Amino acid sequence: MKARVTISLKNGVLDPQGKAIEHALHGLGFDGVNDVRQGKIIELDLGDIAKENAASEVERMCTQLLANTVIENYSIELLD
Amino acid sequence: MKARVTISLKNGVLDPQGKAIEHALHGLGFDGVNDVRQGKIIELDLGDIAKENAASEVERMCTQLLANTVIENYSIELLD
Amino acid sequence: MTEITKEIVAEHGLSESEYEEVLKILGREPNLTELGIFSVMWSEHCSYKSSKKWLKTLPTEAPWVICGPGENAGVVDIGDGQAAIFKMESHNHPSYIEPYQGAATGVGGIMRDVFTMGARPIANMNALRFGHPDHPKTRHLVSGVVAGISGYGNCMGVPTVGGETNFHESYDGNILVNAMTVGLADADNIFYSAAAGIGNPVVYVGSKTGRDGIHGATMASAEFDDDSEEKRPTVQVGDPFTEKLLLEACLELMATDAIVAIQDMGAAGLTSSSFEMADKGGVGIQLDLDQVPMREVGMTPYEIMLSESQERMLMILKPGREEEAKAIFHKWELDFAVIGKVTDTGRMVLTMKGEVAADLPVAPLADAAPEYDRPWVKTNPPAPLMSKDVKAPEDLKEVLVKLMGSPAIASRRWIWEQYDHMVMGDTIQRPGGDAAVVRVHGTQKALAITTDCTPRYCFADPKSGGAQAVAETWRNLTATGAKPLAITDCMNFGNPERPEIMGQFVGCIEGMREACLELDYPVISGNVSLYNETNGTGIFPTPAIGGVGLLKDASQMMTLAFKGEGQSIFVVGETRGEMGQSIYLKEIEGREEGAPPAVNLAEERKNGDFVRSIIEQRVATAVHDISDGGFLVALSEMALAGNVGAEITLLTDNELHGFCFGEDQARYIVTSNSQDVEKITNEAKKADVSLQLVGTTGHNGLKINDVLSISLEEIKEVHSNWLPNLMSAPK
Amino acid sequence: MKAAVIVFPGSNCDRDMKVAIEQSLGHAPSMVWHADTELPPTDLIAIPGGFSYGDYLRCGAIAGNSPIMREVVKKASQGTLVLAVCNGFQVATETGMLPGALLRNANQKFICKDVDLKVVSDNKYFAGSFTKGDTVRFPVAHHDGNYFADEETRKRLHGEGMIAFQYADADGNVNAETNINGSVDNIAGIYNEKGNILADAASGTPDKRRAGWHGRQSVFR
Ligand SMILES: Nc1ncnc2c1ncn2[C@@H]1O[C@H](COP(=O)(O)OP(=O)(O)O)[C@@H](O)[C@H]1O
Ligand SMILES: [Mg+2]
Repeated sequence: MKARVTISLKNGVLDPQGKAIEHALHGLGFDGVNDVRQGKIIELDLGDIAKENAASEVERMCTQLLANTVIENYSIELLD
Repeated sequence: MKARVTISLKNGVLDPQGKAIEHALHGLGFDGVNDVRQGKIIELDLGDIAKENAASEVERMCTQLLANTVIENYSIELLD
Repeated sequence: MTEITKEIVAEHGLSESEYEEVLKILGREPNLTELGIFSVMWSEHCSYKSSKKWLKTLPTEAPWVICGPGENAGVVDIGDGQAAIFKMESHNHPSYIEPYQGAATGVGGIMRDVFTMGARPIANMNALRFGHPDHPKTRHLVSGVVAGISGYGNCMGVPTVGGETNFHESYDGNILVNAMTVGLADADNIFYSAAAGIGNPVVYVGSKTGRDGIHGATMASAEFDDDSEEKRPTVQVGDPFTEKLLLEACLELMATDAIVAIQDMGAAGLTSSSFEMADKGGVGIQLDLDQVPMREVGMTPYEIMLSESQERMLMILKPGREEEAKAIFHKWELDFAVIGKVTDTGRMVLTMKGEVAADLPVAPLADAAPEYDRPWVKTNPPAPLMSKDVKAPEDLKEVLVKLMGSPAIASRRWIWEQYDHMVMGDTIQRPGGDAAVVRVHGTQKALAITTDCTPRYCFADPKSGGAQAVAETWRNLTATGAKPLAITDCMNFGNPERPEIMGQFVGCIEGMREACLELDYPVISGNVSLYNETNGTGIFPTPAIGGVGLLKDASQMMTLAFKGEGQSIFVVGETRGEMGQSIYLKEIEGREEGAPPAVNLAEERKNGDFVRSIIEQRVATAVHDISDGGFLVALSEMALAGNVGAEITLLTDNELHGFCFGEDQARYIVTSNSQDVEKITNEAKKADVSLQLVGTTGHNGLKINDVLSISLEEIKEVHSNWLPNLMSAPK
Repeated sequence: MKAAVIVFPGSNCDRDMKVAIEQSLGHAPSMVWHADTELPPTDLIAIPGGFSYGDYLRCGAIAGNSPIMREVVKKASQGTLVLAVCNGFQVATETGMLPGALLRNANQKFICKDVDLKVVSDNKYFAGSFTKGDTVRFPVAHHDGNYFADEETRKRLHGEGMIAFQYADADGNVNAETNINGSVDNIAGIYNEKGNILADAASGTPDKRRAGWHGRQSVFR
C-alpha cells in the first residue's frame, strides 16, 4: 500500500517561496500568473498494511512529523 | 484558470530529504514505512488564459524555471 | 557478455594506442567492467597524463612541509604539534551543467579530501569565474553556484571565509568553480592512503552507492560541445547532512588507532580509491561487490565500480577492529560494510554473485598510465604598456566611479553574506579583506587564507601571470601580518592537445615555480582541470592559487580598514605606471592590451618582509596590497572599510593616472600613527625598500591634490550596488 | 549554575555554545546526545544552532521529535531555563514549547551578517545586561529565520511581553527596512509566558554570546 501526502501552507501564511517563484515567472515574461503557492508532496510505501488502518496510520505520521499544523494543511491519498 | 505542477526527483536520483524523513518515521515507530520520496507542488493562478494555451504555457514555465530537468520530472494538471 | 568494439573503446575515451596498452597489460581483451576501470584510471582527471611532466617541476619541499603532493591533501607544520591540511579542487563541468548540485558536491568533495587525512575542516574558500555579466546564463549560474556552496558548507558547519570571483567572456560556456578547504589536525595523527597488512579488512562507510554520475570523471575531462546539456543525468546530488555525520564518525574513529589507511571516494569512486590505496601500498585488494551497500537494485559491477555517489569512504582497518568501528558508524546512522581484504597478489580482484567481475594487475595499470609530453608553443608576451603610452583621463572622479562599480572590483558582499562565515566562532577576519583569518581554536595562533589569480595576466603572458598569481597570494597573506607557508593550486586550462594551450600551461607552471622558489613557498597539493573549452574556444588560463600563512600571535593581525583620522599614508614599493592589462585600460579605454605588470620576485620578497616586520613591530595601523585597479582603488577600499576618508598629495614623476591606476606589483598601502612616521621611514631605508609618504587619513571623502574630490557615499553606492543590481535585474 | 547542551546529528554550533557557556560560567556544560532519554541535573538547557538532521523536511522538525526533547519540554514546563538559538528556535517552535513557526527568509537566501536588535522586554532570567529599549548588535546566520505567528498569537506576544528582540537599526528603529527576513512584526526572538524559555534567530559567536551572562539571575546575553 502506498500513500501520497500533500502539504501546503495555510491560507494567511505568507509563502516566501511561492512569492519568489511568482516574481521570477514575471521576470521571464509570464505576466498573467499570480497567486503562486508552493507545497510539498511526500510519497510513502506503507508496506503490508490493511487498507482500513492505512489512513489513520498516515494521519498520525502527519500530525506527529510530516506537517506543522501551525502553518500547514495536509491531505492524504492512498494509492494501491 | 489554475494549474498544479507536481515535481519529483527522477528515478535513481538521491533523495536526501526522503531518506531523512524515512529514518525519522522509523524512529517514531512507523517501522513498516519505506521508499519515502519528497517532491514539490506548485499551484498557480494563470489569470485569463484560454484553456488551449494553458498547458503549453505551464509546460514552458516548467522547463524554464519550475523544474530542474537535470534531476527532476514534472507533471501538469489544469484545474478550473 | 558485451563484446568490446572500437566504438565502445572510443566511448570510453581511450585512444587506440591506449587500448593497445590495455591489451598488452592484460594479455587478453578486457571485459566491460575492466574497460570502464581503465577508462577512468587513465582519464585526464585521474592520471594527469598531460600535466604530470610539468607538475613534477614545482617545488614541494620546505622544513615545515609534512606532506606534499601525492596524498588527498597537503600538510604543513604550524607548531605546537599541530598541522594545517589543505587542498583546492575544481568542479567546473558539473557546475556548468547543474550549478547548485555541481558546486555543492564540489565543496563536499574537497572537504572529504581534508578530513580523510584526519583534519577537522576549519575553513572553506571558493575561487569562481563566470562569463560576461550580461551573458544570458551568467546570473543563473552565479545564483546557483553561490547557493550550492552555501547550502553544503553552511550545513557542514564549516565557515566559508573567502574566495574570489571574476567575470569574463572567456568563461561564457565554461565557468570555473574551485573550492578549497583548510583543516586542522594533530601533527602526529595524520592519516594516509597506502593500504597495508595482508588480510586486513577493506571497509566501506558512508552513503549507499547509486547510479550517480557514472562516467562523471570522464565527463570532467571531455571538451564541451553544444549538446553537452544532454549529458545531464551524470550530475550527483549532494547530501551535506550525511557528510556531516561522516565527518564526525571518521574523526571519532581516528581518535582510536584502528585505521591503517583511509581514502575518500571522489571522482571515479570505488575504482580510483581502491586502486590508489593498493598501488601506494604495493599490495592487492580483493572486493566482494555483493557487500557494497547499494541504493538501487540490479546494479552491475561496472556501475558499482564507476558510480560517483557522494559521501563515501574506503578504509583499511587493523584486524579485529571491525566491531569497534562499526559501532561508531552505526551510532552516526551510517552504512558500514566489510567489502573485501588486502591481498599479496598485487591484483585487484572483484567478485559478484560468485563470479569474477574483474581481475586486473594493480601496479602495471597505475605505472602504465599514459604520460604525454604534449607539443607546446610559447605565448609571446606583448610589449609593456606604460602610462606615458596611455592618454590621461579628463576626470579622475568619473574614472574612479566607473572602476569601483566595475565587474572586476565591485563588492562581493552579495555572495559572502550567503555563506556562513562565522560558524565555529574563530573567524577573526571576515570576507572582504586581503585574506581571511581563522583562529586555531583554543590557541593564540591563527591561519590566514587567500585564493588569487589574475587570468588576464596569464593569458597575455603565462609565465609572468603564473608568478603573479603566487606572488599575489603571498602578498595578501603578508598584508594580514601572517608568514606565508605554502600553496595549493587548481590549474584550469583549455584543451591541452592544442599547442598554444599547452604552452599556456607550461608557461604558468614555470612562473609559479620561480615564485615559489624565490618566496620559499612550496606547492603542497593541487588539482588540474583541462579541456575547459566550448566549440574550440578556451578559457583564459587560470592557475588559481590558494595560499595559507601563519600568525603566531593573532593579536597582531592587521586589517585594511583605516583606523581613524590623521594617520599617515604610505605607499610601499615602486610605481612605474604599468598600464598593460589593467582594469583601467579595460574599463576606460575598452582595451585588453599590453604586457601584464612585471613581476620582480626579489622586490616582492623584500617589500613583503618589510611590511610584515612593521606589522610585527606594531607600527602599522592598516595594510592593503595594491592589485586590480591600482592605488586609488586600494585606497578607496581602505576608506570604505574604515568609513574614514583620505587626503593625498602626490608629487610624482609619473603621469598621475599611472600612479593612481597602474597595476605595478609588489606594492602595499600602509598607514601609521603620525609619531611612527620616522620609525617606518628608517626601517624602510634599512631594508632598502621604496617608501613614499602620500597623505593622511581624515575628511569624509577622498581628495587628491586639486584633481579629485569625492565623497565616500558616492564610492560606496557604486561599489556595493553593482552585484545586487545585476542579480536582481529582471531576467 | 549547571548547564546542558543538546546535541543532534547535524548540530554544528554545539561547540560554539559549549565554549560560550564555559567562558561565561567558568565550567563546562554537559553535552547531551539526542537519543538520550534523561537529562543530567541542570539549571539551563541550551539548544544550539546548526542544521539538525540537515534541516530536511522542515527546520527543526525531526530534531523536535527526538527522544531527549520530550524530557526538555517536561523540564521547561517545570521552570528549567531553556535557551534556544537559531536552529534551536526552530526546534522549540516545532515541539510547541513556543508559539509560531519559522519560514524560509523572504529573500530566499541564507543570511550571514551582523544585525541590530532592539531589546523589547525585560526578563528576570535572561537579558541581564540589557534593558528594554537598548539595541544590541549580534550576528545572524540562518536560512529560515522568518518568524510567523497568526494574529491571535501576535496579540498575545505583544500583550504579555513575550517579544524579546526585534530587527532594528542602530538607533532602535523597527520598520520594514530593518526587517531582514520577513518576520512578522520584525520579531527576532521570543519568550514563553513564564519567561523561562528564550529563543532567538540570531546565531552569535561565543565572544558575543558571552557578553551579558551574569551568573545565576541573568543568563546568556
Ligand atoms: N597542480 C598540482 N600541483 C600540485 N599537486 C597536484 C596538482 N594537481 C594534483 N596534485 C596532487 O596530485 C594528487 C592527486 O590529485 P587528485 O587526483 O586531484 O586527488 P583526489 O583523488 O583527492 O581528487 C594530490 O595529492 C594532489 O595534491
Ligand atoms: Mg581525494
